[in-house]
Amino acid sequence: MDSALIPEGVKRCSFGKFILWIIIVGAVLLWGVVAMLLCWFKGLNQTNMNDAYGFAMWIWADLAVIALGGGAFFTGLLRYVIGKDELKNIINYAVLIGFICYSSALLILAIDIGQPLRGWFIFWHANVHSMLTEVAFCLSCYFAVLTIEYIPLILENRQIDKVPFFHNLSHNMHGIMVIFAATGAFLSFFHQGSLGGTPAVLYGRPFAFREGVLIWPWTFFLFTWSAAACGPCFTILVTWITEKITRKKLVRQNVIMLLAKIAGWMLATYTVAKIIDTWYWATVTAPASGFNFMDFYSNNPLYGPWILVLEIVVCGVIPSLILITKTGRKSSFLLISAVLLAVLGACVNRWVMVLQVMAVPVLTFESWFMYFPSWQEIATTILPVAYGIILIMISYRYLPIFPQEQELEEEKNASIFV
Amino acid sequence: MKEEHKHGKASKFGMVIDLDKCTGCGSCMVACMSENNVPFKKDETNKLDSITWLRIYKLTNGKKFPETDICYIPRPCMQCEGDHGHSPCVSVCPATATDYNHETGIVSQIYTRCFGCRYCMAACPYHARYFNWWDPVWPDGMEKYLSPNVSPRMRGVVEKCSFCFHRYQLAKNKAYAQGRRELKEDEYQTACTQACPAGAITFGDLNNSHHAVYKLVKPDNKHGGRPRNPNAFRLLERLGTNPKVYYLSSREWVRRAGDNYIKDEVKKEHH
Amino acid sequence: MKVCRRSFLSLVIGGAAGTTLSPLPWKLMDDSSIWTQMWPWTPVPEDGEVSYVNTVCSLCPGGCGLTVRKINERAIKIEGMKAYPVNDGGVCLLGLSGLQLLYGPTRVKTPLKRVGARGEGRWEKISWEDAISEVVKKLADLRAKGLSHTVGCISDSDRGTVAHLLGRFLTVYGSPNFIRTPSMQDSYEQTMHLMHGVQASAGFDVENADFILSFGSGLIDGWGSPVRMFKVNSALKGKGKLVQVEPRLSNTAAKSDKWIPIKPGTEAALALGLAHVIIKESLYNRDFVNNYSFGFNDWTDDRGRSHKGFKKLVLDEYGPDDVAEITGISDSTIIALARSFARASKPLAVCGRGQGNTPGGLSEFMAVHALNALVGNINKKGGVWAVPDPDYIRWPEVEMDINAAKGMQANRIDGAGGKTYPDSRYLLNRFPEAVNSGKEYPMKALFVVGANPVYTIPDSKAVKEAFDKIPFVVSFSSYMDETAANADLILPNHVFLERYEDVPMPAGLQKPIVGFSKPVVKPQFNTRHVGDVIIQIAKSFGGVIADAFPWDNYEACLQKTLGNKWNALNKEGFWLDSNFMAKGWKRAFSTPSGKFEFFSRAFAAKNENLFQQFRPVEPEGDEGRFPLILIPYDYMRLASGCIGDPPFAIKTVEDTVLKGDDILVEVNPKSGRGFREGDQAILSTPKGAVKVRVHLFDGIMPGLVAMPRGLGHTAYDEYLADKGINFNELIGPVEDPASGLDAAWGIRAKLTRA
Amino acid sequence: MLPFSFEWLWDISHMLFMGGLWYALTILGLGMTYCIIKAAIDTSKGKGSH
Repeated sequence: MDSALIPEGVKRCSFGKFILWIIIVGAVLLWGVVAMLLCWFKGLNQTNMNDAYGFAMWIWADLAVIALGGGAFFTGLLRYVIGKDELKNIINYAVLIGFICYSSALLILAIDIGQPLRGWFIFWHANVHSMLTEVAFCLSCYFAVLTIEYIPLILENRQIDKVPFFHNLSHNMHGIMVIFAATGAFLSFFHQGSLGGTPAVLYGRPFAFREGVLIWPWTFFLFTWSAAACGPCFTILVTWITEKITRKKLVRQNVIMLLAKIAGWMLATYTVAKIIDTWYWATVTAPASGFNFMDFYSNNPLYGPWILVLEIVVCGVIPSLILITKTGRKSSFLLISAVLLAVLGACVNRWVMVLQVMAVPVLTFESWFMYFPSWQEIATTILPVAYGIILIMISYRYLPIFPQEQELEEEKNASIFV
Repeated sequence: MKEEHKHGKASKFGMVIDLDKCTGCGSCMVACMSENNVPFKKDETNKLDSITWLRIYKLTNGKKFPETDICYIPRPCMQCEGDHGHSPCVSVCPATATDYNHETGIVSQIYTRCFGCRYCMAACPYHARYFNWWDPVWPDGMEKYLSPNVSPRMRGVVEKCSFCFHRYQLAKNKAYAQGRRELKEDEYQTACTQACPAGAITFGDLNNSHHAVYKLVKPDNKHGGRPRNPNAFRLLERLGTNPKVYYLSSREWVRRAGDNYIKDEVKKEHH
Repeated sequence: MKVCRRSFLSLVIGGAAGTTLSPLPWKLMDDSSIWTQMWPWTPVPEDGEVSYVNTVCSLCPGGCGLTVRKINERAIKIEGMKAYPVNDGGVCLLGLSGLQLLYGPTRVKTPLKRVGARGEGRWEKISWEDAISEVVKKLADLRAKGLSHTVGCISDSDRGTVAHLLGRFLTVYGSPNFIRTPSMQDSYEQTMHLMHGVQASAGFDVENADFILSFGSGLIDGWGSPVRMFKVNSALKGKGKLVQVEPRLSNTAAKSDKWIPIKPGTEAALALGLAHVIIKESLYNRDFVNNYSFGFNDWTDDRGRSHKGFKKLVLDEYGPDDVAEITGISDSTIIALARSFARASKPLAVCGRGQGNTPGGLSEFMAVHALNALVGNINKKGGVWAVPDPDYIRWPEVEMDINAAKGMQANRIDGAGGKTYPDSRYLLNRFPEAVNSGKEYPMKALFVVGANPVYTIPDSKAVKEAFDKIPFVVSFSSYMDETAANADLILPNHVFLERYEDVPMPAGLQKPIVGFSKPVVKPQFNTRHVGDVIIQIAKSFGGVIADAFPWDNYEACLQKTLGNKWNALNKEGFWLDSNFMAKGWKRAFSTPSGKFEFFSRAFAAKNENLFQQFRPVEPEGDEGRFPLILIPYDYMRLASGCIGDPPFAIKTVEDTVLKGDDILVEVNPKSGRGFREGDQAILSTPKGAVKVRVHLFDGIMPGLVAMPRGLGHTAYDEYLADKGINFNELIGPVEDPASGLDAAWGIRAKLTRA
Repeated sequence: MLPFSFEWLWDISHMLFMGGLWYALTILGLGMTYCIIKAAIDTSKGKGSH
């Protein structure tokens, strides 16, 4: 039964080993589920959030996974709309990673809200002026797009594909994938941007507040941009990790190179824009509210200028330089270091825009608010990681995620025999 | 200005708190809690999960003994007007659970609509919004004192000071029943104003030049209600939130503590 | 197989699609959110008819008028009564929390009889009849053995019908041991007695004063009638000045026009130093001093001995540099203060530390009052008035039998009115020691009414020990407070919102007012009015004891007593003698000289050196072992009297006062070296050692540690119990040599790492 | 979300926002409907059988 489901021409580990790993990761997943149920049944008092930290680790996790899931929309845009054909060899995996990221984001949101059963009010009683409304709408719609993009992949399972209807459906969906991808890109642009707008419209929070154009603060564009830059980096990183674990080459290096190069240029331009934004904010926007630049980076046990250096120089400038140079991309070590840094950069950026925003005192007679998540928060944040690993394991085992896997395998075998 | 409100123009209810008179006694806090069915729990010493619609902050001037000075600042919801009702919290609420009432200038909160995303709390620089981390529990028998005018909130929603909006509604109903459209100044007063033993709180319509609040601060309603009384100030004036809660203090350090200033900046007193 | 799978898949997918498209999920979604909007465990208060009832608060000596909003039979909100002469609409947070006391979990719901060990918390519910007959049996037994004087009663007040009923019962039963809980009222009464020669309370016409000089009185921290004082403080802004002399930046100090930090315990020296400057610069009121005072100049007593007059004494001993040395206040400040005080048109000097919960040294009160005399601000607008008790309680004299007469001849257990302290009326601070040492006689039974001595009296350990020695303790408390928890029998009184009661004379008022408490709601539990219980106990005795109580019940007694005032009180909520004026200087003083006496002749003979060589009341403890001094501070948000903080009130307490269950003590960063904000520490005094946290505060004089009063309850509910430390555990009484009253203002202490 | 929920206003914000939303939803809906119907037709024509 198991072997009948595995795609033709590829090798997978034994079913027993597979199940063993599923159980191990499943245990972590279960831990997360317990924490999730505690939050749902006992309420958010299970967390270490408080009235100063209404937004905390979960919102950071949300923003981070959505940024990293941005690889799906951007790769899709490049592949289907712009026509970078080589990327068809990685698009499936990008879609899968995106699907995991977005479903995780939705799940975390469902835990994070105080009244999960009323969550749908965000749609029904929508306030169109709220960035969060836009996020919710675009996020769910884009999740629908990802599902639509993921379905054909499921339908390509050896057994399902045998059903003519499913075969046809998959074929037809591939046929008009460009429309879905374009819609997805449109939606992503807005929700990534809206997530950027989420902190930046808070004009009562000078650390987060940014000026902008029309209704969109500058971070609206910066977030979209950084998602487009760091999302593909995450795809590359996960692909690399998968290759290491499976001890196989799954995607040809030229495909990775192309994606890395594009991501590199995105990251480079993003970093420049981010530097300009930071400079303007530090010298014009924040002082207008009476804040010195160092007010945001002193008198507290954690946040210092180092975090800015980490985000912009270490995780922005350095990976950009590596990725836009051919030598940098060619070195496997540098490439992986660069994508890792870029991913870290996106995470740090989202952290700063959520948690540091909450930490900075605005009233002169308050001091910094410090917070450490409870185990329930940590467990529910790790839950999606476990879920993602399991979904990847299953998808990799039973679905033809990597179109080049078979030929790469054959080549490898051939080379051994030469 | 004067003519406008005479013809039934919208009100803009606001509060003036005289910090020279405020003794930090806490009556306003308790008046608010008992008026608005605010719950309590065993340990309320973590002020970051303790629901106090009106919280009194204790400020010090930071000087050494015996130059030290302290001042209390009661902080209800500021009912920010922002820019034409674009208060920091209202525009961010995704479910329209909080709203700026243009008739009164009061920021409302609909508990049954709120689904607890807490975006409004992140938006509020005054920490005036509180989340119900727990189900409210009253010891057996104590639910007898709960007022039917304000519904007790359930776990998982945000709540905040409403300037005792139910009192406005009750006063309005009474006035309508008597065939009046306008409320007299003393007909609508918040619970904290009423209880303050020092008489430090004044409440009324900032659009009405006959009201005490207007006379006390002389708001420049063309510029977001900036106070023209040199002893009056608002918290975080520079953010443009345009609060409707004003403070009076004769002490410079207290007025300066109301806002942030960049290094070496001299406070520009409003003329 | 193939078909099977196919149909299965179709079924699943089709089913899912079908369900999604049907109204079912939408309906479920809607219903579940409606359910969250009216969770059955979130209460929905019942609506109904609104009504308002006026009454008077007796939770503290302030006596404010209250208006209670009701919905049907439920009281839902307490507000201040508009136009009430004490508080005019304002109300303090304790009064506002009153409904939490009424409906709260700390109520004693029915008479209880102890079954476990004392304080163990095991009780048996008994009927009122059994409870009363138990008391009567015990008392009759003692009386039969000629031990009626070993029965005592501790009460928070000696005014009003309830206190009079208690006193009357003790008298006719045969015990002199009615003891009022201590406060600054004791010192002020004695000051009035010695300097004015009258039995009266000190009333302060603060509304009309334009310069208030406070020697550590927490004028806006709960001193006097708190709400009235808040109003005065607000009215003073721009009109007058308030100068606060105190070692710690209290709220009063912060709100004053000038805060003068002083070495604690040296306030009397400062008062005399100010007198020095006023006399030296001839700034005193000549008319008053020359014509209406005695002892200003040197004088000779009946036996022909000459005495230094007040003038010579202060001129000799209290020059500004001497006083600067004692008090730590610069001589220029002293001189300037004396001048501005004397030159003000209505200067007023007041004392009584913090909320005035401890009596304090008599020399201090007399020195401060002498300042008022110097500026002639006595029984005058804006000054200190001697206010006699309203005399509406005119019951027939009791007829005593031989047992009663014999019992009444015994010495008071606390020594008040005896040889050593003839001018003192009540000395509860001496009670624990007297009981523990057994020097006088053993106490056999004790009633506690409206008081919580186990919590409020200094040296908790000794108090507890004394209680353990008394075999029969009856508490009349409405709440399970510390004293009730350590009693043998609890006969729960109605709370103030359920009962009729006259509430005479709010603390510090210059006009006699009688407030009127009336039931706002029906009694919620099986409780009885303490007045009714006393009458019932008396009636059970029969004979002369029963005869002394000719009323059917308390309400009848009250109505009869108030006579024609009853109707007015019922309607207005208060009775105010609006014609009352303090007596003019000619008739004001009933001293032997008929004048204001800087020195009471009889008193001076015994206390020659009262002012002569100023010696501050030394705090207990050895300076070497205890380098710091612990002082208490009072704070509006913490009720430190017999009522503990209800949940709302404790919720307002800052996290720099209480964090979790830990109390924070204030220390100047200079004295608190090595401690960071919030650090745990051990605070020890000669009386004991406790765990505290440190709050570094620049507003307190280096060398001191300040601890708030009102925490550290062991009884009451989970919202109050076991939070912080009771200051009384760390301090013991220090007997004032002149009055026997507790003069302790602090105790030596040490702060070490936890 | 729908014109009959009471927050709805016929203003520019709603038209742009909800317009964008419904536009995207329509595309996705129509796209999927097309695929499914076409797949059904294709299947009935016998395509895709192995």
